[in-house]
Amino acid sequence: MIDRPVGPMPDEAVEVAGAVVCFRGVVRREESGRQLEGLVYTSYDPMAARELKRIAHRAAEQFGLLYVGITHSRGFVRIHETSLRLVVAAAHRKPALSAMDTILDELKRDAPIWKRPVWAENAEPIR
Amino acid sequence: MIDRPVGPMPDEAVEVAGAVVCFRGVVRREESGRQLEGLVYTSYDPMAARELKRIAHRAAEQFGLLYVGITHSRGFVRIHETSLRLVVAAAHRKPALSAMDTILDELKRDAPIWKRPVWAENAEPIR
Amino acid sequence: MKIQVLLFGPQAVITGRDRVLVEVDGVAPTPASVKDALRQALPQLAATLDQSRLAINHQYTTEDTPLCESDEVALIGMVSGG
Amino acid sequence: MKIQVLLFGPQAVITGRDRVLVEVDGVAPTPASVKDALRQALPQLAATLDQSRLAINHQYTTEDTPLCESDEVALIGMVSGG
Repeated sequence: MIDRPVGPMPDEAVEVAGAVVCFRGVVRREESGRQLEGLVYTSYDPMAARELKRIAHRAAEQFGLLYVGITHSRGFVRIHETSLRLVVAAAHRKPALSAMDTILDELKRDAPIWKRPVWAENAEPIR
Repeated sequence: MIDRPVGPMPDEAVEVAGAVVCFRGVVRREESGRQLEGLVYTSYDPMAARELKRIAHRAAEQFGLLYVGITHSRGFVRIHETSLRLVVAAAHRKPALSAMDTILDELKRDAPIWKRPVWAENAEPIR
Repeated sequence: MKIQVLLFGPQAVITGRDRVLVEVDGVAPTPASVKDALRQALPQLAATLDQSRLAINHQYTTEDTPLCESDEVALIGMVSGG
Repeated sequence: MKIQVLLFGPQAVITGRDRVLVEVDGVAPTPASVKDALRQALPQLAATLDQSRLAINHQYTTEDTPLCESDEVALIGMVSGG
């Protein structure tokens, strides 16, 4: 797991937060109409952590966030399981939701993370 | 609590969901610069439940959501506690986030719910 | 025709009551005419009536929907949920 | 100057390798010239090189940043996180 909570600790954030939004990206059961067993995520490691941190910091500054936590799975993630978890806290709702959208866009564009499908036909999921 | 999960049950939703977003509205510690003990929420009851249901259904249809759950507190809610919880599941992230924004806008505009402050100076919170 | 209108939130606080009975002309008065009657009966509401809506039997209604005596009528204004 | 470039994801699969050593002209070659060298060395990458970026020491870099021999160079393309 790549786990980079960024910004003040939740304890401090909660003092002024008015909106907490949690996003979960879930592995869907099919891709291009073909049944999946799951996805295998690989990453370019020191860089992936660094990019997530950079993206989180940039958004925290741009949207005045109180807390940003990004967790991305590595390795095999079975269908219906969570591969990405993003938590954002802000004083108000609008910046929290805008930040979430921006962070997810940037993560998909910049994070050096790759997935490959493990099709349901394969008896042995690759781990 | 007004609690209106709408749409298919989570068990069915999870079969095709790719994005699950949870929003929590938290009572902030001050209003207009004055320290709060909390907020008291009152609602026009059969109508509040009905409006939340209507808003959820409309959004489910407009954004193709798999699940919408809205829970709004009634009565006293202490600062740092959650007064509103909204969970949305969709196949993809964009409709989930757009729906969340729309639902919150409509809830704030249409739900017959009112809050009144309980200032920190009051020793006895009104319940 | 006499119509009872429920009041909530700040509008109940401002007027010191949670319901008011207003006299409205006509066989089937409209929400617009109920609002006019409210304006007369409770002048404290004048400032917030334009941004308020009437609900009939728990649904928002348009200004020209005819009202029945048996309807549950509520003034919904200054909401602050969320 | 010889530069080792790390490969990931589909680009590693397409080429069957996770790193490649390319020969680049000049004392301080740029990412643009590394890309040109990659295009020659691994023609399978041609279709995806334009939408790929080079990272130097774990940071995305501009096309004209001069490279040092000690830099860790990686080709980042076709990412699919999230």
